[in-house]
Amino acid sequence: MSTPTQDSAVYSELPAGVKRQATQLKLADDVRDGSAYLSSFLRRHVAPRNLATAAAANDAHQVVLLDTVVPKKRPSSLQKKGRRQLNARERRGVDCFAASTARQTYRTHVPLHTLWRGYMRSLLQLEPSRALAADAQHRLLKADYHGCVLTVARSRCPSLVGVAGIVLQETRCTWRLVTREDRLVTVPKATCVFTFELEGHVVTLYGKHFVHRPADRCSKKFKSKATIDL
Amino acid sequence: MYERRVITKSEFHYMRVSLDVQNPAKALPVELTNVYFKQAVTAALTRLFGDIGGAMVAVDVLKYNEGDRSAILRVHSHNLVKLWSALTLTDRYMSRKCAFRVHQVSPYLMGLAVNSREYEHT
Amino acid sequence: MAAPLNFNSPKNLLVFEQSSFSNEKSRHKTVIGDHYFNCAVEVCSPNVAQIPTTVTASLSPSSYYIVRNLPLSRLIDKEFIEAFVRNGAFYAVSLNTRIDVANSVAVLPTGKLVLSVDKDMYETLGLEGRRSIFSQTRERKFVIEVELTKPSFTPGKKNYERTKWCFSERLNLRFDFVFTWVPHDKSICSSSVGKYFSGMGLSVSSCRAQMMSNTMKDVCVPDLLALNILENSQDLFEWLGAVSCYIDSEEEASNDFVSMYTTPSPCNICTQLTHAKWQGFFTPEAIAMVIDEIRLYLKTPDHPPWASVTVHGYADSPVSWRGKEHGYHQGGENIYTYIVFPNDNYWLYMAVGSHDVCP
Amino acid sequence: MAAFSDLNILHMENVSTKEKLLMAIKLGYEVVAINNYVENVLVKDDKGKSKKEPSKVVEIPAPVKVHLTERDIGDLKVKGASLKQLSRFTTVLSDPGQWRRMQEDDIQAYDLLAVQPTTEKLFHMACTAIEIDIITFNIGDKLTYYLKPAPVSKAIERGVHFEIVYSEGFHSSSRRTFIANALRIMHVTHGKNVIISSGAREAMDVRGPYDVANLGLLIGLQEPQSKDAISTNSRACVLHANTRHSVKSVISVRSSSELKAEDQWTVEACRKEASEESGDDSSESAAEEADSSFDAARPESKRRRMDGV
Repeated sequence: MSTPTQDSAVYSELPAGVKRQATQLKLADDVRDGSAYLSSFLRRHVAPRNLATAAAANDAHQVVLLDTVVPKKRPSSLQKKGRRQLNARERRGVDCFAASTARQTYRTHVPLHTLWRGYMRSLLQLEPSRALAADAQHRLLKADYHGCVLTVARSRCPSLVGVAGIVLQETRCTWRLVTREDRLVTVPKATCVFTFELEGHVVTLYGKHFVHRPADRCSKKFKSKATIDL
Repeated sequence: MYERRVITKSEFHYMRVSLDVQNPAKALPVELTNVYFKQAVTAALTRLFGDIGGAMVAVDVLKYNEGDRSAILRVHSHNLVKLWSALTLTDRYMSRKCAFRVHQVSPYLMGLAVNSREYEHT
Repeated sequence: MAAPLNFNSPKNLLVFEQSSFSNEKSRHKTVIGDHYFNCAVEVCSPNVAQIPTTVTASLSPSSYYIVRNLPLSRLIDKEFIEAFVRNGAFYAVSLNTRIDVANSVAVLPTGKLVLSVDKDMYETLGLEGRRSIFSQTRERKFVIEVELTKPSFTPGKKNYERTKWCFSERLNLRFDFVFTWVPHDKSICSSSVGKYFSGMGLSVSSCRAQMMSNTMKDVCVPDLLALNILENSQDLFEWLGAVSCYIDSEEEASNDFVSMYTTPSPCNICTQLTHAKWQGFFTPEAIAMVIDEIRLYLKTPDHPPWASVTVHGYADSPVSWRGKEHGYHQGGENIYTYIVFPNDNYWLYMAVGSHDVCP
Repeated sequence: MAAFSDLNILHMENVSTKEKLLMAIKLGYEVVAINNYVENVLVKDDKGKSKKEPSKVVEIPAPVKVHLTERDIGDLKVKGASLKQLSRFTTVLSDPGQWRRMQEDDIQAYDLLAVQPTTEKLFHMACTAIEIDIITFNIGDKLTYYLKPAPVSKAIERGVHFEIVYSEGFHSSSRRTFIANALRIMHVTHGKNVIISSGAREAMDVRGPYDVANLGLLIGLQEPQSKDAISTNSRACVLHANTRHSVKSVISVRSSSELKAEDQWTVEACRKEASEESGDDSSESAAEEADSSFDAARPESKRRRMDGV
């Protein structure tokens, strides 16, 4: 209320000069006297129903709000700290995981694949001549597949069969592969069977039972399912 | 004078069957004529469905070839399953191990005239 | 939990048509022309000593070929399509495959390659198709169609390259085919397809239709003119089948215990009934020629009262009439029979099994 | 539809299995499982009281594979088909402890595992808990327990199949119970996950696939189901066995040399990359070095990135 407006004049005194010349200016008594002015102002501006309740409240010396007042939101604790997490919708809007479809080339991701091979080699202690140990096979379930060259070996959607490329991204339900034609393809996991080769071992991945977020997969306990059929 | 009729249910089904016997070189105690063949079929039905159930399945032996013990049978369409399963579940004839082999089944007798699956192109 | 006492047999369709060749709306041309893969032709006629030579001549010389282990990728070679599929009617259907358990392929003369594949093959092949109409509830069979003669089906185009890749990478996609080719240009020899395939190192053998002829003496033949055909059409078709299966009703009927089958009445004794059967691979053109010859023959003096022509289709062909899907359940019948009369009228039977659409 | 299969050709000492296989080939089967039947995998001592005492180990016969020459299968080759032989192990489940024995390598070496439970409790266990492919019954004798719908539906969900052996229907003594039991199985499974197999003791016991499909109609299957019982369901059963051999039904690893020629294309993209990589030696060794330091940190860092912004 620092800047007095037309309405808030009710609450302020008339300037001293005016007061002095009140009789010359023929100002009504009620103007000079604040309470009389207030009652006439209220009569003019407030709905009669509210006025009645106000009068009753006045008699009981209660405070009544004549206007709808929206309480001001208290600043959230996060804002106080200066950072907060995005909610799901905002996160979607930011789309920070979306690999841009235009600029991905196969060549630029070949080093990623080379890196991944090395990672796999050390993760599984691969030896070409020997069969993969059982625990190494279990480690495959929790491995990271970014950089793997996956091929769709069979699929319920025949158009996807034969799609091959380096994994750029893994989501809960899909892989995003960049193919040799520098195309970014999103392949659903649930309806496909994937293969890749590692040092003389052919690994077949039944996508139907692989529908997990990669982060969850690390800690997930896999259970045997009824069939590997699509 | 154009007329078109569509018959959705054929009255009979026809089967081309043969009787396979273990050690075919050894002769059977009786020569298997068409009467005996029919009897073997009826016996198979009676064994599975009893005297009454078996007798309710009327089978006609349209053609019988004694050489390879093959025959063309005719049966009412609603009895086809009964006859066929009775033949399938027969394993003995005159205390000899045997089996009825069903080569073709068709709702039309014409269908048995040619078997494109077994025809040898020369 | 009692066993059902009545069992329904699988549905089947027998279509009977009565019309005349001179009728403008008669569909006889399409019925013959749209039934592409015929494995046997039978001709039957009473009161003749032998089948007219004109009929024999139109069927016997037709030779056809069998190629073993043909990779499907050979069928979509541009060279092959340009030389044969576009320049004639190429009929090919896979041999020795059972359509209800495995894959079956056919090339229609319209230039369409039709594959009927099982679930395993469909999921690994990589070509879009649709679910077979006979296995709507559970996925068992799929039908894939490739238009060979489309202008866009040419090297460099995406669809062509994809199909080529799919066929050439799947090494198990090899089939035995029985095929024949009718060139548009009559001066080209139809055997050039065989030469083309054998030039690729494939084993191609040339085959000829085999003929079996049989004349029965003094047999009971139904009197077709006196027969109420609309009511007894099934009986007559059964009788024609009995003739085709060489069932001698007189002999078998001698014993009521064995068989209750009788020739439909009214019937009269004919001195002879001639029946001939050709087996092999016949084009619709050859069949149409047979029908025409029969019609001409019935117009000659001392002609027989009627003659019948029966055509059997391949049980394992993926299509029957008009490229419509065909399947095999207990049998894969797709048969049609013409009974031709001297006055150009005809009776037509079309019989299909349970896995077929109404012809 | 899948190939016609007979998942129960009994292997016996004194009868030639080859003869049975040839009969199956002749009749048009393409998948055949040779069944080794061992009554009891645990032989208890006469006292059999002390459970701690290790029970005698029973010799399990090795999976049988019959060598068929080109001439033998020539008949089939003409039809463009090939015969796939599988091995199957069947035992009577009369003690829960037998399952532990069955998990050992000599039994797990079989392609298909089947059990024949003797009590309702064991039937429940076979349906819901233990990893087998086929539950079979002594279908010629009266079933001593009631087939409850709950474990059966659980078994269907798990992909376990129920077997009906039709050769039991041949003898007049067992035919009545064969049909009654088969109807009970149909009633409780509604025709799902049912396979019909021969259980052939002799070559003459094998029946043609279409005959068997028709037999399915007799015991209450629908038209398409009865053909499934010898083709699609058998395929599902074999796939279920393959699932058992995979790692948690998610991954299976084979040696590259086992890869069939027609499946080579599935690893081609991978190979191309690998060959290019090995061609460029210097980059590889550099990458190798980078790995060793990167390895441990990598999955961790990925996880952090995935979890949130």
